[in-house]
Amino acid sequence: MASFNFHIYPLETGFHGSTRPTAPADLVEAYGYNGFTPFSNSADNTDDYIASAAKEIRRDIIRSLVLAKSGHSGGPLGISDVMATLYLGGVMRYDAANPWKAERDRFVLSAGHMAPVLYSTLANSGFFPKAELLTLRKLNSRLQGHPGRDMGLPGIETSTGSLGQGLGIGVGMALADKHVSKNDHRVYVITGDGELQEGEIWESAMFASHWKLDNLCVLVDRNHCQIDGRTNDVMEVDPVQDKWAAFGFHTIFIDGHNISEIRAAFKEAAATKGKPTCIIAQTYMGHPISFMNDDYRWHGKPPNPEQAEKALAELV
Amino acid sequence: MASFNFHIYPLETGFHGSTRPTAPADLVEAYGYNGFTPFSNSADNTDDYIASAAKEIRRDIIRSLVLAKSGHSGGPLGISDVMATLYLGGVMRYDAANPWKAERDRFVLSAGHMAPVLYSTLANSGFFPKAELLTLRKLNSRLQGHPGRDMGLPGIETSTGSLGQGLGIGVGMALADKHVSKNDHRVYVITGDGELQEGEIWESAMFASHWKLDNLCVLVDRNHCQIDGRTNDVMEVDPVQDKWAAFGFHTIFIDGHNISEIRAAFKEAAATKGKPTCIIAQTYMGHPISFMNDDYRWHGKPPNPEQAEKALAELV
Amino acid sequence: MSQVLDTMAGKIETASTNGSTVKPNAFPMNGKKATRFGFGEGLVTLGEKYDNIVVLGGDITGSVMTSYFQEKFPDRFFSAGIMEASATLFATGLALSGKVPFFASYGAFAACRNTDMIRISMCYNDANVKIGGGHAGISVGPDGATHQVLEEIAITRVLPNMTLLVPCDFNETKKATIAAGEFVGPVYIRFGRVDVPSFTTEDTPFEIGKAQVFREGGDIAICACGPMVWEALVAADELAKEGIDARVINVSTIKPLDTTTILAAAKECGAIVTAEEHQITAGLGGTIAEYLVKEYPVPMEFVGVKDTFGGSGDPDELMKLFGLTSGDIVIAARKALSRKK
Amino acid sequence: MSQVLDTMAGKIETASTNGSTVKPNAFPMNGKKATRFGFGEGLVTLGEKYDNIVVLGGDITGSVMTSYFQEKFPDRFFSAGIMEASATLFATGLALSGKVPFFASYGAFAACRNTDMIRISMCYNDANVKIGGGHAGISVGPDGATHQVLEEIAITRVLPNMTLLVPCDFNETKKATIAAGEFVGPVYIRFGRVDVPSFTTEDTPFEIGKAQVFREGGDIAICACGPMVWEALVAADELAKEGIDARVINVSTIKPLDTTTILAAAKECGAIVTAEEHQITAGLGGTIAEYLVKEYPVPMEFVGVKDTFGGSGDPDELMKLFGLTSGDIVIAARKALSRKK
Ligand SMILES: Cc1ncc(C[n+]2csc(CCOP(=O)(O)OP(=O)(O)O)c2C)c(N)n1
Ligand SMILES: Cc1ncc(C[n+]2csc(CCOP(=O)(O)OP(=O)(O)O)c2C)c(N)n1
Ligand SMILES: [Mg+2]
Ligand SMILES: [Mg+2]
Repeated sequence: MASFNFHIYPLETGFHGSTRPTAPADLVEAYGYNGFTPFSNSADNTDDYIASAAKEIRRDIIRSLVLAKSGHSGGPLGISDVMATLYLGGVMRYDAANPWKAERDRFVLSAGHMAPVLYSTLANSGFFPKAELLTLRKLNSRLQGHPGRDMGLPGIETSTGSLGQGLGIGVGMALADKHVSKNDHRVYVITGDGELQEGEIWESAMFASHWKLDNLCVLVDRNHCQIDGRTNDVMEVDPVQDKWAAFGFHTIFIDGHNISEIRAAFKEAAATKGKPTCIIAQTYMGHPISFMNDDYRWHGKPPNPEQAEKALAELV
Repeated sequence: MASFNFHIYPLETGFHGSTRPTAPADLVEAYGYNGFTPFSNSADNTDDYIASAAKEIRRDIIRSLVLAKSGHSGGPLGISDVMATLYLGGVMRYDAANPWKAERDRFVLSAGHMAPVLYSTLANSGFFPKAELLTLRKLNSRLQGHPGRDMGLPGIETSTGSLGQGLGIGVGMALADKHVSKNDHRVYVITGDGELQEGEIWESAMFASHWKLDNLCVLVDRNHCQIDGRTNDVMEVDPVQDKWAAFGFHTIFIDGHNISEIRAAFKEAAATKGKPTCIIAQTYMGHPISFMNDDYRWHGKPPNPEQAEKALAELV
Repeated sequence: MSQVLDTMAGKIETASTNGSTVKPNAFPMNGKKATRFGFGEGLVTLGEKYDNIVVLGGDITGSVMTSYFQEKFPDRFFSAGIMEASATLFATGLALSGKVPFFASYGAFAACRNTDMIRISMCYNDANVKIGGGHAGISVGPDGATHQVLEEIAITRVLPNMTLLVPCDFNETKKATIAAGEFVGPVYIRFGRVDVPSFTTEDTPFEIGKAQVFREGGDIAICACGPMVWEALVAADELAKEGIDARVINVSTIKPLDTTTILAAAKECGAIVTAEEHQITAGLGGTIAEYLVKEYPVPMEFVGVKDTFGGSGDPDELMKLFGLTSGDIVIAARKALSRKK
Repeated sequence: MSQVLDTMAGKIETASTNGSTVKPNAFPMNGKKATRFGFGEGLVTLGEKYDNIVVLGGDITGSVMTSYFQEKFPDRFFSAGIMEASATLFATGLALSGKVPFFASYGAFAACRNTDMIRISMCYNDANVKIGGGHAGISVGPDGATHQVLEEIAITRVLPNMTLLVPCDFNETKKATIAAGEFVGPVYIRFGRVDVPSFTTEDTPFEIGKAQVFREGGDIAICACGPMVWEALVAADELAKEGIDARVINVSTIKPLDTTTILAAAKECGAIVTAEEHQITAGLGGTIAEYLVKEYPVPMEFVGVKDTFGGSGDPDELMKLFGLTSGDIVIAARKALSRKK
């Protein structure tokens, strides 16, 4: 029987007008973006290598946000160690030069507001030139304020930005892989902890365990912060691990800033059969920037030039 | 400071046209509806008294459904023992003659499709004449296919019918009682077990425990059935009790057909402070009718006249 | 159009959804069948043709007839329980993986419970997801207002990238379902619960984006969608007795609107009546009004539910009570005609 | 109307949301302020007046300014985390208990994430719930398409029992919020994120259901809502230079529509332009078109977003790019005029 074939990637319908924004040449120069060689993705990479990549990812987050003059600093910085491990520790299987290749693992950033860390990680992994990071949130940029599939940026599997939706999309991808295409691809989804307040998270969790999607790995960025304050003040989500366990997930609790713990958790997830895995990663919003660390007020703020300078100085 | 006062009860905006449907006089006669004296609501009522009321509630469910020629038999019959205990065992505090009296406990049937048991229970508790039960689902009847507040039927606190919504409404009522009006009223909500698949159930549960709504008692009709089949085939909701516990509820598991267990559970719920309670009541869809018992195919079917006769014969 | 009309020869039966007896002109009624069965059969046809058609169940598979597909292709059917919002997300993930997913539930939940998901995940992604919305309109009957969705034409057509289909009878619903599966992009298909007249044939052409003139006429144009198209044909026969020559247009694609056919109707007839089993707010009537005021304003009258919720009752009783019969169309047509300059 | 115009004396400033410099006729600009601040202040006024006004927070209290109420009345503010669907249900329960609950979030989530809840729990119950939908329109800016809601006028106005308010500036938003709190029934109020011209005063009358003529004129009528009203006033001045006398109507209540004022505009001006920061599908333009084709069809042109999603950028850049400036209104007005018979 034939398949109904249709074009999926990439879309570029999001362009309005004709020109894309360009990165300030002096900064591209200053940041050495042109000569940059992407980090490699390998299980053989040392924790130090990944840590250095995480540091570069954080630097680029700061650089892109200070130019954008708006956007989210806290979540992206806090999850950088996880993202570096996922993309450069040999966890995710992808070909940055051929991003839509059928044979690939998928990543969905359910917490779409953390886009800066996704863009920075993709650029540092070779999906697109780093210079483009300096067009974040600008008119017709491929780096939208929240990931927009309609811009066709390599590595953006889906639009996200409405909390609670990305997980369900990842679950649908995992279903396609495991029960329709019947391949061995894996799907990785990162959600915020405030995001767990959206009921679709629990619908998707229930469905994923009902269909035994062991090719799905959810990672919760457990930073105890959301916009209005500490998560336990705004809306208690604890006991988080019990919730995921009660919804049929294998659960692992880790220090989200410890590269080897992160690697071990992803390994354990891949080895877990018959049920999906949820990794609860204890992180600190804005980590490790001294004046941002664990402060919810940095959820949705970009650094101003002085703050950016200070932050970059702390990231050498 | 003044309150902004507005008219809440009853609405009668749902009437289209002018006439209400009337009950067939011969049946009203045959069922002895005119001479009927409502059951009393008291903690002193014996279990047998409540059991006999439950039997009458079931008879009236059958009588109303066979005339309606459409509607849900299984859920209503299965939850009748719980409803009889709630309304006639001195659990809920209400004045059937003065249904909108400010000083009252509230009941929300989140699983709106179970309307026939709510109507039958209200009529048997004296909220409105039993004859009206024979107008179920007819044009301009106050007994809508799903509870419609726009018909102003005494005892109908809210419209329901879209699964997963009634619980949140009950939570809002409990919030109003505990944290705004600061009274001692209690709110009782019944949900189906398939209904637990809707994410709003878990949003509402999270909110209720965050706000420590110990004046809220949720009862889950755990009959393992939904429309398409057994709940564990359609979408596994187990471990149900772990889920509610992980969402901050005090949980109690009972036999939903054992009056004394039901009474004890409601007592325990009322005595539980600092957190809401969820009672998981193991029931059988269609219980105790021999040809309906535990059969999901009776979720949304009315009995035909022969089946109704057989069922009524089993309810003497 | 003659091509269409030619296919309509056949014996004349009598009846209407409201029991009145009439002789529809070119379209004899060929029994009655609910449009949802066309959806169910269309899915099976698609499943036989393509191996990447998949279906998500919403615990009412026997009501929206996804059960047909489930029986034939159990390996490509996935029960999603009762979680319409997330089912829309699962469908999006499947589509972004190269599958062609259909998710169906009652329109009340397939368009309203998941509106944010349709907007952001399905439409903003331009994902190749198909949603079937059953139990449309007041004719749902005794279940009452909660289940009688009368708002989803407005809710779905306002979304960019969306294609909105409201087929008129069993045969067209089957064709529309197959066409949706072979169309790339987000599609919403609206269908109903109760048996309604079947009057198009297997050979009646159907094309997404194309409205069809089911009856020629130059005095007034009746633009209808769904089972109201039959009511329009019946009304046209009534009007004929008064010497009023009504054109009947089946607007089975509401988005994108077939502006050519609508503009011609406005110019040639000079007055338009719309008929839909939906709120008169922002539905088919609004779609046509929005277009015509920009191109060629003419007097219009809307037949539909007048900004109220429904209620329990027999479908025919309700259609009468809420003003959705051929008789209501006749009255609206007379009124529109009287306003013609 | 003179009563309205009389209140408009005051010094003339210059500027528009898009930086062009102009002299609006009766309405001098009095600085710029985002409408969301009017919502926040209105809630505080209500809280001071009534002890049963309560507010549910949606984890963006500092963005939709429910934070003002939270600071003043912590005992009547309840954080609901991130669960817009259920927050709408909690509000319904509060309303059915005699409270007057306001829930506010971004419109993308306050109208779309909870549509089923608004339809069945809030509107079908006719519950006295008030929803504030912030971050309306493309002017949200760099957050991009997901957060730029352009569909909720259609989604909310199609629902029976709903009242829909889209105030034009800070002062009117404050009045609309207070009026909503003192009105019995479901209300949705739409407001925006960025600073927009303030041009009505504390004394400018506001009444739910009443559209206001902010500028008299007999050649064409520009019906606008939200901050587009200012653009309409600016456009009217541009048109005046061409000798075109444009009436500007502030349609701050979209449902129920002030048909008297709209009908008079159609009859006296003979052509209408609508301007809204919303899809041109099923929004303000559709509301007016639906009414006029039934009463008095005239040529219309719609200024709004043309059935596409938004994107990141500066608000002003975006308003230009998506065709939402006074200049776009001027062009639409010329076109509508040229179609007048
Ligand atoms: C459905 C929805 N509601 C509200 C928002 C606005 N919003 C964006 S991020 C955020 C807080 C999320 O908290 P968390 O998931 O913990 O992310 P963190 O603050 O840790 O980065 C909110 C409420 C949204 N994007 N989507
Ligand atoms: C939001 C929503 N989706 C779907 C339906 C259709 N529906 C009515 S009852 C039902 C099954 C509910 O199962 P359960 O809660 O276990 O009730 P039971 O079958 O045991 O009576 C469904 C899917 C609905 N009423 N609301
Ligand atoms: Mg967080
Ligand atoms: Mg059940």
